[in-house]
Amino acid sequence: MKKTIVIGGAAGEGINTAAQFVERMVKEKGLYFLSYKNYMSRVRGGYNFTTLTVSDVPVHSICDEADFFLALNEEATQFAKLHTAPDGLIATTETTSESGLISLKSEALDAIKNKNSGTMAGVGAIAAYLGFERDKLMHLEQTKWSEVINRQNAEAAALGYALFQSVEHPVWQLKEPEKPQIMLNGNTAVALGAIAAGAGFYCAYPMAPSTGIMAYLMKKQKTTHMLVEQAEDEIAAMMAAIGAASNGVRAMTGTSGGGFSLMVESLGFAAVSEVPLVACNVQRPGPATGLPTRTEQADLLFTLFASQGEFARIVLAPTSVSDAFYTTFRAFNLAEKYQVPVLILTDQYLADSTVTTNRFETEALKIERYTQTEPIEDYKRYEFENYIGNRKYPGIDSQSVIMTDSHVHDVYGHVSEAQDVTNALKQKMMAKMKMILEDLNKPELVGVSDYKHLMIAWGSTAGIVREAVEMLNENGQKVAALCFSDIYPMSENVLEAYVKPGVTVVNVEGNATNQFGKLLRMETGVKYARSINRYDGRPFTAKGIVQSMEVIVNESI
Amino acid sequence: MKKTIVIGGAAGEGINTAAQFVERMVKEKGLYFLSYKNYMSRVRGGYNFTTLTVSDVPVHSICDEADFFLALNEEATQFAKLHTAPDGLIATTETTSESGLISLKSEALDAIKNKNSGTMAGVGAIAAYLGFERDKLMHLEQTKWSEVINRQNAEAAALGYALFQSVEHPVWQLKEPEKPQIMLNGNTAVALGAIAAGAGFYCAYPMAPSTGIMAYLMKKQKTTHMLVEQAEDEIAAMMAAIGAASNGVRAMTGTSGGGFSLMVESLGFAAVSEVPLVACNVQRPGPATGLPTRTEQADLLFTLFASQGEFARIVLAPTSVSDAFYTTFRAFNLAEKYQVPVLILTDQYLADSTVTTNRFETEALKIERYTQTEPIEDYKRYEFENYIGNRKYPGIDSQSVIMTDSHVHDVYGHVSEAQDVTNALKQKMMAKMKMILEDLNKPELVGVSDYKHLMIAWGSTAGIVREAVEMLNENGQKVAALCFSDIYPMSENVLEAYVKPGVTVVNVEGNATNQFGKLLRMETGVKYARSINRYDGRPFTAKGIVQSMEVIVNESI
Amino acid sequence: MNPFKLNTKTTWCPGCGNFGILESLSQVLEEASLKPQDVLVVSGIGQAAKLPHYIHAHGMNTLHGRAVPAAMGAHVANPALKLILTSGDGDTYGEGGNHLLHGIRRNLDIVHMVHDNQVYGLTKGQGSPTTAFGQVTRLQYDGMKSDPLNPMAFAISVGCGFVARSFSGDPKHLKEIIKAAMAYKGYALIDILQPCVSFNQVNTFKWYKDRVFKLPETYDPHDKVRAFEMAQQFGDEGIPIGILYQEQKTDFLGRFSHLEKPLVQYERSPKAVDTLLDELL
Amino acid sequence: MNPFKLNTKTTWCPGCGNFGILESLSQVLEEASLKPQDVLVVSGIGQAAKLPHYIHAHGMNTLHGRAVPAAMGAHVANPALKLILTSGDGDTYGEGGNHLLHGIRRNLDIVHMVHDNQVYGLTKGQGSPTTAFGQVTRLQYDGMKSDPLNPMAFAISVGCGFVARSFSGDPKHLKEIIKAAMAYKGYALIDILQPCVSFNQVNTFKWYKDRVFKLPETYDPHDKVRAFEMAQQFGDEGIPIGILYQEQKTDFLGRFSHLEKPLVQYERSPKAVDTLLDELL
Ligand SMILES: Cc1ncc(C[n+]2csc(CCOP(=O)(O)OP(=O)(O)O)c2C)c(N)n1
Ligand SMILES: Cc1ncc(C[n+]2csc(CCOP(=O)(O)OP(=O)(O)O)c2C)c(N)n1
Ligand code: SF4
Ligand code: SF4
Ligand SMILES: [Mg+2]
Ligand SMILES: [Mg+2]
Repeated sequence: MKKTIVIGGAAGEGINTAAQFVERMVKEKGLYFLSYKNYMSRVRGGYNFTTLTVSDVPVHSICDEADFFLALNEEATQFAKLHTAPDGLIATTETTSESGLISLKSEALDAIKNKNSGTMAGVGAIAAYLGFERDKLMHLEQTKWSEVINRQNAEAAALGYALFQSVEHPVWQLKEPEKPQIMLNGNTAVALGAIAAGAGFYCAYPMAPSTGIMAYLMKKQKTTHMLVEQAEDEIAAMMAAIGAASNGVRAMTGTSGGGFSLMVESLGFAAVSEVPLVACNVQRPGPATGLPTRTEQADLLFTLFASQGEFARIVLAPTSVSDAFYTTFRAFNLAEKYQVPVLILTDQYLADSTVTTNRFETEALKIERYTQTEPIEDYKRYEFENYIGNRKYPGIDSQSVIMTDSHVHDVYGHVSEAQDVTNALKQKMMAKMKMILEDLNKPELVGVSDYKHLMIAWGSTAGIVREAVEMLNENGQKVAALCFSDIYPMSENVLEAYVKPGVTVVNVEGNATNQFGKLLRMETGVKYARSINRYDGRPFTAKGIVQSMEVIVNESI
Repeated sequence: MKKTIVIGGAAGEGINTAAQFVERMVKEKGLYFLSYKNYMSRVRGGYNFTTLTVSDVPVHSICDEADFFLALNEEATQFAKLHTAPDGLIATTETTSESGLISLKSEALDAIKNKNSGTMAGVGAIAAYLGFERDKLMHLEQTKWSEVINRQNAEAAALGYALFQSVEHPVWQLKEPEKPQIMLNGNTAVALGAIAAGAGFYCAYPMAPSTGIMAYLMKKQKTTHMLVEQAEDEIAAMMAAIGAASNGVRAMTGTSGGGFSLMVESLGFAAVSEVPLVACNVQRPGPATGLPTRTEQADLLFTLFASQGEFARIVLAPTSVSDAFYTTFRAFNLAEKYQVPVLILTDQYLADSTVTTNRFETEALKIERYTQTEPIEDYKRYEFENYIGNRKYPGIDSQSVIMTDSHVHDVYGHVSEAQDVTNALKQKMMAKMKMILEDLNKPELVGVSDYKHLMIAWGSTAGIVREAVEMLNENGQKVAALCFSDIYPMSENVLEAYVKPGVTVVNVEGNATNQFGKLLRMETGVKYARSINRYDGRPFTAKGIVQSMEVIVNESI
Repeated sequence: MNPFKLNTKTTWCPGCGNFGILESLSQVLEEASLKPQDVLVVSGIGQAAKLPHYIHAHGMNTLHGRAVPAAMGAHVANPALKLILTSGDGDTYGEGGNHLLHGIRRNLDIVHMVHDNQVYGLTKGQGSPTTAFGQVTRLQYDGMKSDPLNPMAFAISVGCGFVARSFSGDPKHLKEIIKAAMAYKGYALIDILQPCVSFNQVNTFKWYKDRVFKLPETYDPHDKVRAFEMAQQFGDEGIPIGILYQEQKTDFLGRFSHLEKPLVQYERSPKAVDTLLDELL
Repeated sequence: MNPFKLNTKTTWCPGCGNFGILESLSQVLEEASLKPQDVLVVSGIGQAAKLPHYIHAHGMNTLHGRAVPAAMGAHVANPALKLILTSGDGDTYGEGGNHLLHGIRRNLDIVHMVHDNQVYGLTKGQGSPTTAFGQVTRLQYDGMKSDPLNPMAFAISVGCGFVARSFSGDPKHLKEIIKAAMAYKGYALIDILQPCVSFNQVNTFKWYKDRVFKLPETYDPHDKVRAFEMAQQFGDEGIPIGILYQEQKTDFLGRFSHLEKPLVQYERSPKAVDTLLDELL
């Protein structure tokens, strides 16, 4: 069973608050959800909406079509009529007699003199629609607001609840989850991954949709003994992270494409001076300012080749909120192991999707620093044939003196223009890439093993594709998907085991130029036969992918 | 006949001055040359040298081995012994009795109380060695210096001349060149291309090896009615160029990799706002500060994918000094035709190589602006299906009002978040790339037509490879080369006519990761079988490529 | 009807100080008898920076922090256009600080209006360079840790020839200052106090209203040291508004004697290189 | 033997003012009884910025213009290291202008020595932000078109608590100033006049020598307005050297009360997230 709730209205009308109440109820009920914020680049007004897909199994994708639409103003009501399933319900805070619309308005509601009463009635209505017990509304009384407001909210919700109590209710297959469930979005997961990895310093400049990482870390900096600093610009943010990382503190920065563009030179500095830097690019649609609050996966090739010259780097693209946590954690170990910058690519979809997911396991996580604390005579910080475990930083012992340099440099970190040094430095970079390759995770194959069509997806789209495969397999389609979370370096043979004669490769990406498809061809020689792309700033949905795949599968019959 | 002269010494000891005297004599003699500066990132001291290869046919590559080595100090004398051909001559300004070394020192020379007398004696020696008439030394008397100095220089040169007058002289096959010859380096050629194209504004920040473009333009800004401005940083440089270009003036910026890194965000702005921008990246070895005064071709993939999001762009990489002129000229027409940024990739080798080449022909050049000067009712600056010729800029007529914007925007340039607008903008970008493809030059095939080995090269390396192919063909090797000057967009079929069964593809690039080879595989599916790479900061030489090719050819026999 | 007015709905919050700035600017431009075709309004990115979309004139909505160099390029191309730069405090003093500094050194002929709401509006309430030390924001839960920038003292110190402050809540004063800035040939910086009703609960309309005072008639804006002293005053001791400093000097393009007309007006031909090629023969 | 001295050959030109600065710094560090392991010398890119390669101490030779934020990161990681920043005028005031401004706002505890030769040395003689208006350079054949930045006035105006000038040709004075800067807790900016014998034929050793004068004993560096006034003096009217302005205020790390020790000293464990995860249950 799966139900999709949409809450639409203007910025400032309480969409987020309403969604949070619903999320909490859903979770307490023991159900799963994924809720995604679809908002404009403005502070008040406009048309925004949150889509909440609720299910008795974990959810990786929203549905575009609402089963229940809560419209908080006139404009939203118009949208509701277009985006609600034929058998769906539309509740509006407007007065209406139009058929198909149910008004939440009543004299009793008006009597509650509170500007949010309509929204709260909507929360009640949703609770009733989903078949929840009335006491699930209790949260409305336990908030940071005043007692009066809490009571008014609860009253309004009760009115909405009453109105929808008698509609048909979904029958949930409730089962106790194996593991305790937590509720968070992709940005928070990245932040938690960094904390788990022992990051001490985070420095960034505000930029949608990445600001949430900094905001969470800032809120927690006291308990986590971190220092979180808003930089004057993104160049400073990354340089400061490098400064800290090269002095022994795990450090990170985060931004979106425009900010990452500004960090490109510094990235090369981290690489050539072998500083373990972690940076997260939360992608949004470009070019340039693009669509600040929307989603896209169009920074991949840019991220892979950003900065002048050639150097070792790692690119990871978590496929889900939970993966975002573990991948970020792993990023720090990889960065310190190979002394390379690690770039994490997420996107607005992942960043602004809140989900229920298994509580992260910290038992098995181990911080591995690969530093050298033993005193060493004539220590060579940058020995050309020493890749792992030789790292010292200033102050790590009482005798070493450490040099960090942005030029071609010798084993001590001092500028050199010698030909052999130049060659050796380059070869070290290339050798690292080979070693890293062995350490990265292989892509995950999901779906039936006798597939005829193989979808390929990376990052957040892979999460959605996973759900699409399940649906396709349920429909009897012989489809599988290869899901990439670890992106680069990439093995020339990565597809060998999967792309067999008779298999049609379908590339699925949130961009127009099939960047991952290009990368695969570049590295493996395999070119996808078909592709499914979305680049209107909105996320894929599993259902949308299923529909596109059905067309493709039918074509080839 | 080909002779290579090397002049080595410390920065500040007159290497450049000596080289310039020699170049002028060579040119007046009716011979051709290519001279390349090999210098360190410092102002005084160190070991620098200029290599001058002189021939009776046009030269595209220097030789590593000197036929005549002029050593201006002790250190240079040591180098001379390593880098002079077995039958070559070494002249040194040091006192020496070592066999194989000829000292320019004499009592008469010492009597000329001038710190450059040794260097000038060297110039005379070179003139004599090359078999030039003594009156070719006249230039030493016609300089910007004082009469006394000029006379002293001439006297010193005469002494050096006398010393080498009796050595064996090369026999030049002098023929009157078909066209008048000019003498310039790659940076000057780019600058002249911009002037020819009618550029009105150049804005840049100093950075080796690109500063020469700005310096030339600055020197000429009065006669060319340009405005040349040193910006506070590279971001400002590119933004200012965009500001001018979007207001109707052809504008350009230039830099090297580190500076280009800083321009990445602005590049996306130019693209999304359809501003015809031209930018030149004079590559030097990275990562980061790298080797400031050396050469490499390692910014290719970076340049192709730089900046967040996806947009239309053109990447051109001139293969020679002369090509640098014509390509830069063409860049401006292309930029205005398609309203896209055009990126020119040169490198320190090309920038700092001075050559004799046919005087550039301006007769056939035509500035094409593709602007719309007719008044238009309800003018739509960014019409989605209008690619060429619809451009207006502020002030072009008395009625239009023009908006330039960095967001996703509608046809008037106003911010939009609509899905259809987002799609249409993206599709416009992709459509432009298709059209541009038709307009770019195909690669040039040089060498025998029944080749068994096909070298592939781009940019300045292609110029050198051209000479290598001649040498290989002369040796009877069945080798050809495909030389790319226009790089991107690239046609999927670009190799079809050239890569036939039985042909081994050999990729030749001045980097370690075969970036162009990767690009070819990504776009065409063809992977090179072998590669020749150099990445120690020094340029390829034709002879070096010939040697590598001979090994490859022999292997496959 | 004011030809600079558009019917576009803005994306600003009701009650925001930006409306007053837009209105004042439109009025001044009309009163100066300018046409939309005579004016170029440049901005960076932010709430304030959306202004070029809301006024009928040539516009460039560039990148965050990069309005000044873009304006420089536009200006050298076509100085016939009256150049207005309108952007936020974060945009101007944060991401764009270096360009402001060097734009002033060039003495570009520009009216630079900073919508100074002492906060990052568009990104939802982080501290900006002008947010007070210790002030709690939507990001700095523990209060700002940096000393605020004093834009007036900064501008005076780096040689700006027209340094003024105004208040979006006093349209008459604001219009006067914009007019004076337009009459000034050179870099005219106006820091405009602008309440952000959504994210700045400290520096509200009332907060500003209670503190601003007009510089007395007797104030001489030509004494740099005195101006620097006056610029020190901000906050509870009162906030002076008006022209703090003024000095005439040659503007940027006036320093290039070799140009007889705007760059955009030169007819150009490839033949221009012929004499240069001759030098290389 | 001074433990900070290296035998490395420098790439500086004979006669360059950089030698004096290196020597003075090395002496001050030794006299402060510091060990090379106690000191971190950070720089950007340029001739001056090569200094970390020529001194025996921890070093970071970063990117052009980016020394300040890199130093901030290093400092928050390990404030136990004495932090010295040594870079050129182009690096600091040109490419790096924005970072200087905001580094000062943070009041980082740092000694920032600007080798101010009023020219871009490493790139062979272009004008820098401090090159005089009209001065002809190897690039600006027609003279500089921008007004020079006044680093002292700038630093004072943006709230720097230790603003000083010295001269590489007066090692005694220079050492004194560096010592005072090292004793100061907070952002200490020293603009050091440094003749570039290769590219600056105007501001030579003699030019500086003839113009510098020491601030009188009676000068009170605590009066900001007076300091600003003093900072206006430069060039033929004489160039004051010494501490122009000084003011004590809490340094950057002093503003974060929640850290009990340097970040680098915290032992960290993945378990730290467990309580945070509980909040999300
Ligand atoms: C390179 C880059 N970094 C960050 C952002 C995100 N961003 C957009 S507006 C803004 C700050 C806006 O503050 P301000 O300039 O004061 O304008 P306001 O919204 O307050 O009017 C930021 C950080 C961006 N668009 N580009
Ligand atoms: C991003 C970037 N832009 C430009 C350069 C080239 N560059 C190196 S040093 C320098 C200027 C140096 O001047 P200054 O800082 O005054 O130092 P000086 O050499 O005079 O000591 C420049 C422009 C660079 N390395 N990186
Ligand atoms: S967020 Fe603040 S500055 Fe932006 S429009 Fe709303 S009130 Fe105005
Ligand atoms: S170029 Fe100038 S600053 Fe650089 S080392 Fe030489 S004299 Fe010193
Ligand atoms: Mg603001
Ligand atoms: Mg300098």
